[in-house]
Amino acid sequence: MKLLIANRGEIAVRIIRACREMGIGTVAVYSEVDRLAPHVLMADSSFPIGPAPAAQSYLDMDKLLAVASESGANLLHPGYGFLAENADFAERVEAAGLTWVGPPPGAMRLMGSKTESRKLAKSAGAPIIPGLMEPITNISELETFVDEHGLPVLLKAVAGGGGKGMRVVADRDELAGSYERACSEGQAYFGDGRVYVERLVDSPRHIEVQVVADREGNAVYVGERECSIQRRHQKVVEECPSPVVGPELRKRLGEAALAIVKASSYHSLGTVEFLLDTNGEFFFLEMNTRLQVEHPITEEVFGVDLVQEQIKLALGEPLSFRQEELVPRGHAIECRIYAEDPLRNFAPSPGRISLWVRPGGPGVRLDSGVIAESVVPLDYDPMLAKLIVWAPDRATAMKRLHRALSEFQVRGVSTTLTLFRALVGMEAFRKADFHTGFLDKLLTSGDLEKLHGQQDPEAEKAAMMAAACLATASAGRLPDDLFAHGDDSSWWYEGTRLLHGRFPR
Amino acid sequence: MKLLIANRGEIAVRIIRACREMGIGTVAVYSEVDRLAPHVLMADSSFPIGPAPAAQSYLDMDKLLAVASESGANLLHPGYGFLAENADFAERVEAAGLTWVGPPPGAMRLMGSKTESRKLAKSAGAPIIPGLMEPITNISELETFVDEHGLPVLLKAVAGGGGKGMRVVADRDELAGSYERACSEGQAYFGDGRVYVERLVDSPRHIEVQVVADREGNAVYVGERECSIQRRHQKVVEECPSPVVGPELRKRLGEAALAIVKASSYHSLGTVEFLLDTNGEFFFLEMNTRLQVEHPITEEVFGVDLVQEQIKLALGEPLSFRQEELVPRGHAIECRIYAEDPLRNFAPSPGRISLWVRPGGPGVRLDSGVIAESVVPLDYDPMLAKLIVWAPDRATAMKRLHRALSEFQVRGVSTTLTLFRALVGMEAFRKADFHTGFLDKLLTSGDLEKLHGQQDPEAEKAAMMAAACLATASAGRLPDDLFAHGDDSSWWYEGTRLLHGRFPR
Amino acid sequence: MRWVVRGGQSSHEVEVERQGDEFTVEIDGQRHELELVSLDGAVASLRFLATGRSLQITYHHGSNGSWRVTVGQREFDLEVLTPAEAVEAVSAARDSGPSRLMAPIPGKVVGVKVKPGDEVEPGQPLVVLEAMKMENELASDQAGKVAAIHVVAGDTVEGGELLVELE
Amino acid sequence: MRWVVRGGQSSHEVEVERQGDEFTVEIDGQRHELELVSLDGAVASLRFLATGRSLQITYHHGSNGSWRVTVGQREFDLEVLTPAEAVEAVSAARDSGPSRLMAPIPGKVVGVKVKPGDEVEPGQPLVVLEAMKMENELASDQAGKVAAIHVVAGDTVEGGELLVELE
Repeated sequence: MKLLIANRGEIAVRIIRACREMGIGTVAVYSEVDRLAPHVLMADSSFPIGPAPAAQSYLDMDKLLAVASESGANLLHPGYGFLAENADFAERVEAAGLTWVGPPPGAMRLMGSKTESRKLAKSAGAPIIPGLMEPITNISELETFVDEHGLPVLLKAVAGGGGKGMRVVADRDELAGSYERACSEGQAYFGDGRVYVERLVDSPRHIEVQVVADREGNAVYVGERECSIQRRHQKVVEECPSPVVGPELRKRLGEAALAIVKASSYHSLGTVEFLLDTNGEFFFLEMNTRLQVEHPITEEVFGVDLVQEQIKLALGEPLSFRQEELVPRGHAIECRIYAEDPLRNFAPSPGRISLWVRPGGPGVRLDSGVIAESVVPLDYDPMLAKLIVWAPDRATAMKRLHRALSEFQVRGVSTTLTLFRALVGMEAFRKADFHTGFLDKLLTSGDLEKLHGQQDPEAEKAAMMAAACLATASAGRLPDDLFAHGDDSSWWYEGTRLLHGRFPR
Repeated sequence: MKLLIANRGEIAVRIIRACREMGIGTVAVYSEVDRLAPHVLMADSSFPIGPAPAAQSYLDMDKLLAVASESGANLLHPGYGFLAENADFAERVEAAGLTWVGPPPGAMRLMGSKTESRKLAKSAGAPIIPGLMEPITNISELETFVDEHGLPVLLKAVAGGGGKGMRVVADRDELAGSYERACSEGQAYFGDGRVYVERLVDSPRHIEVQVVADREGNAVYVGERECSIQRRHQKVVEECPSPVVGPELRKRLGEAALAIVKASSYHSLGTVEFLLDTNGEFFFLEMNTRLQVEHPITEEVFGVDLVQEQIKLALGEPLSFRQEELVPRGHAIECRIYAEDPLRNFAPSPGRISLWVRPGGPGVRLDSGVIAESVVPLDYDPMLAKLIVWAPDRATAMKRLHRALSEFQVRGVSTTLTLFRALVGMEAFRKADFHTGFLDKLLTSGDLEKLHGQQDPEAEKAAMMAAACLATASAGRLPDDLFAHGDDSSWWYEGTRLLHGRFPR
Repeated sequence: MRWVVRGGQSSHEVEVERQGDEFTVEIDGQRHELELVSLDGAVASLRFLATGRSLQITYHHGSNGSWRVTVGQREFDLEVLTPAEAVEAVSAARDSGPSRLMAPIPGKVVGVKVKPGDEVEPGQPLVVLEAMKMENELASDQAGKVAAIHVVAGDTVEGGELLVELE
Repeated sequence: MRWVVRGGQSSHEVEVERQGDEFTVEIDGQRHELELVSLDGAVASLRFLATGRSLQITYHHGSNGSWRVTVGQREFDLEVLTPAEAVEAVSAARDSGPSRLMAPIPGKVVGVKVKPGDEVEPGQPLVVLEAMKMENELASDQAGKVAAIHVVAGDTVEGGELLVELE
């Protein structure tokens, strides 16, 4: 048996690990810049699929299917991102005689549509955010909605996304004006002037339920994850279990998720996302029809291997665990390590990783897509690795995260480790007192720099003394020029200066 | 609060990690060759304690106590090895006003004596190997014993140890002659001609029980570990739980261990070692009055942190878990990675670690005392790291071990990874069909080389092609001379040639 | 040796005497006895002889006296200059002429936030560049007036390409 | 280029043609098209162009044409010699004269297993040296007669110190 991984980075490595433990051969694909990436080094065989831009490599269905055929692969795993939620690709994979490691294309298409999935969730009895199921056709519909549900409400452009095309209305007098502007903005930005209305969920938490279903109709939920620490709608830190979900709420969330799974004839892994409001009410948000980045925290807490389970399910095997066997133990936290500089407005930081000292010891897992000397290319998502800690309880997991961060040393690229080191010292983070807007608010307030400066206050003077000693020791020698890696260094230096003028000339 | 770690290597790192998570400051000590060892890099403060030989550094009680005083440490953790089972040291530590992280010196002394601990175990009702409690004074005592217990028996020099001074008698006619030779050997080797007799336990398994007790008399057992894979009486691979221990036997073993704990007024962590014979009968062997090398497998399966628990107990806190809360989950295996070459009769392999690519991903933990560029000195136990894998069941743990071994890359020193890679492919290992003599027998049979050769049979030709390509690419350039690290390389090369004549000129 | 060490907002005069791995450092009127030994040119151990306090540091040496040093969990970009270099650097900054904003990395221009003739403040975004699946705002590092803009939204640019000139 | 590659018991003639990262290798009468690219001088990726088969290798280059190469989970000590070197090596081995056993590592002699005049076999232990808390048997790599012994049990020796001479 041979499985082709239509992906790169840490998730390709994760899938190779699962296959190796299952005795399944692995076929890696790589773009020109990824020839020596860990997923290529680890796979049993590997095939080039074109130049760096994803559209010409990892997103090129024809090339992927050609490699599948040439390599004799029987299965194809899309990972997450790239083509993972592309139902057309899933259909082409199946038409080529391969097993698609994912849900049926029909379910992918259904749950991939905002309107359809919302209707399905409603019909399955899952709570959805009160709102009109169809676009507003005139102002009186909107007024009727506000009469019934009150203010504030959220006006959303049908074609919007990623936080754009949304407008909050808190004052009844502004209703008409806001509606008009929302329509014209939608037209201007997205070429579609239609607008929905929903009740605004204030300071919500993002809670998602991991579901697993087989082809025979068996389905379970494997607890929930809390993913409220987001930057610009991208998850940054995730936890399992949610600090605010108890057994009773877990059961209700799980059952709501399973109702959706059953109503959509879903099988394979999936994630049903909910918003949880400050009153403890939850609402269906969307479903992700793939393996999730943050699956490891669920694995740690429930003691299961989701990727192996996903492959077994694709092969037609029945679910290997029953609901009552899924008992959580302890608490897990994941931090996404990106090649970005949090102190320079998250400027991307590609380059060569010259030092990569990983944390280890009890309760520390690292799922990494790089090793020492790896080059982080410009062309893809800048996630380098996921640091996952587990401990018997949340307070200990926080301390362990702090400890693991203190051991993690990376040179050559800037990383979001700086962000996590500041976060882990914050009372609000330690007390789980946050919502989906927490991090963006923190970042715009400038408090991150302040927090960073408060850690280890003597460090700056020690750094200055160390630098003076190093300069003394190297005086008369050529500069080590450790920043310089051919072409990589000039832009780094220039970029740093230009972005914020902080790096010395 | 500040804790001094009177140790080095991975266990010093392990203790620093525990302290950091508990908010306790750490004081490292180092000999001249360990200035840049990870435990020194990680600790909050560090103090030199002398030249490389352990007798002048890590075993020098005066120096350790002087550092304890200078640094203002409140606690001292001895790790394992060095002074960990030295009751005199424990007493001096306590007399100096520090908290000894370990059992009371009296219990250490009692359980450290072979004869006393055996008597105590017997009085506590734990099964001991049938044998005379006192040395044989004349041949008729021995004959009476054989009449009662049958053959074979084991004659053991009172002062023997480490497998020396033992003699098996299987034939009644040889009884008198063997007894005489055992007495004269004991006199010759150890200066003590006294000899014991015990029933020989044939093909035993080494099973040990982790116990944890507080000062208030609460004590629990935290399952057992199987440590039958040994080389020359040194554990090499350990598992938790034992593949041959079920819930009923676990309970009996645990209760036998607790009886010994209670009879000896023990508190802190401890390990009670048993031999399990082929009929399922077990016998008390000895008790280790310290943290055990292989504690991580218990941590993984029971979800506890034994080092943090040990420190809390030393501070007088009560046990933080009850017996019924200690529920095992899954299976863990530990491999001890030594700087030794299994293909050259385990010749020691000190040197500089030029490449250190660690395995990662789900269920893999590494407790390491080295990082890339670390120098492995000649002067101490050559254990570099412990690779621990966890999986939901033993079969999956074996596959995960195999996978993790395939990811682990070390250059600069030879390691026992080679041994584990061969072992993990053996049917007897996978089926847990082994006893304490299994590995020594395997190694003397020459089967290890054969097993090594059977793995990945195409690899040799690929290696030859790669070497020819590398030689072609480097022709005309100076040799990279990557083996050479100053003085370290010549002996490596010479030693290799001299030991086995296998390395090319 | 005598150095001016600059980082963030502060600047310190530092006097260093070296004897092998041991250093006597005077900073802000205080003397410290230090030991600094390097594992491999990137990782080192800094130890205060008086207290035994140990810090693991990692470092990179850039050009023009720039050092990036991590101590504990914090990272610092520092300049270590001779007193003469320090004076020169100050006057160079004072006399800085027209400024040119160049693309720090290859990417796609997704927005131009200013037009010729605009007065800009330090830190004001000039161009938005998409790279690594992210939008990155390129800001001015000084006040000035926009003299020329060399790109429009939609352009693909190479690293180092000139985007905006200030006068 | 033409090489004689030796490892373990076997010896192969290997012909290599190089074009950048691509190599055509002929070994045992079979031609292989390979690609070999190195990450950092110790880790490389070997890829068979015909099948896509990929192998991660790690390597060290020693002196005198010696290479230590790890492929998958196995480690090989290989000699890569020019044909001329190979001929020379064979005759050198044939003509080898008296042999000297030197301490491979510093340690303490805990046993001497032979006495002058003893006939020894290849692989027969001559001296037991304690280092790294372990006893290590140092064996003869050839047959011969013990000419001289330079240590006694209890001696501490340095790496490279002469222990035993065979004639």
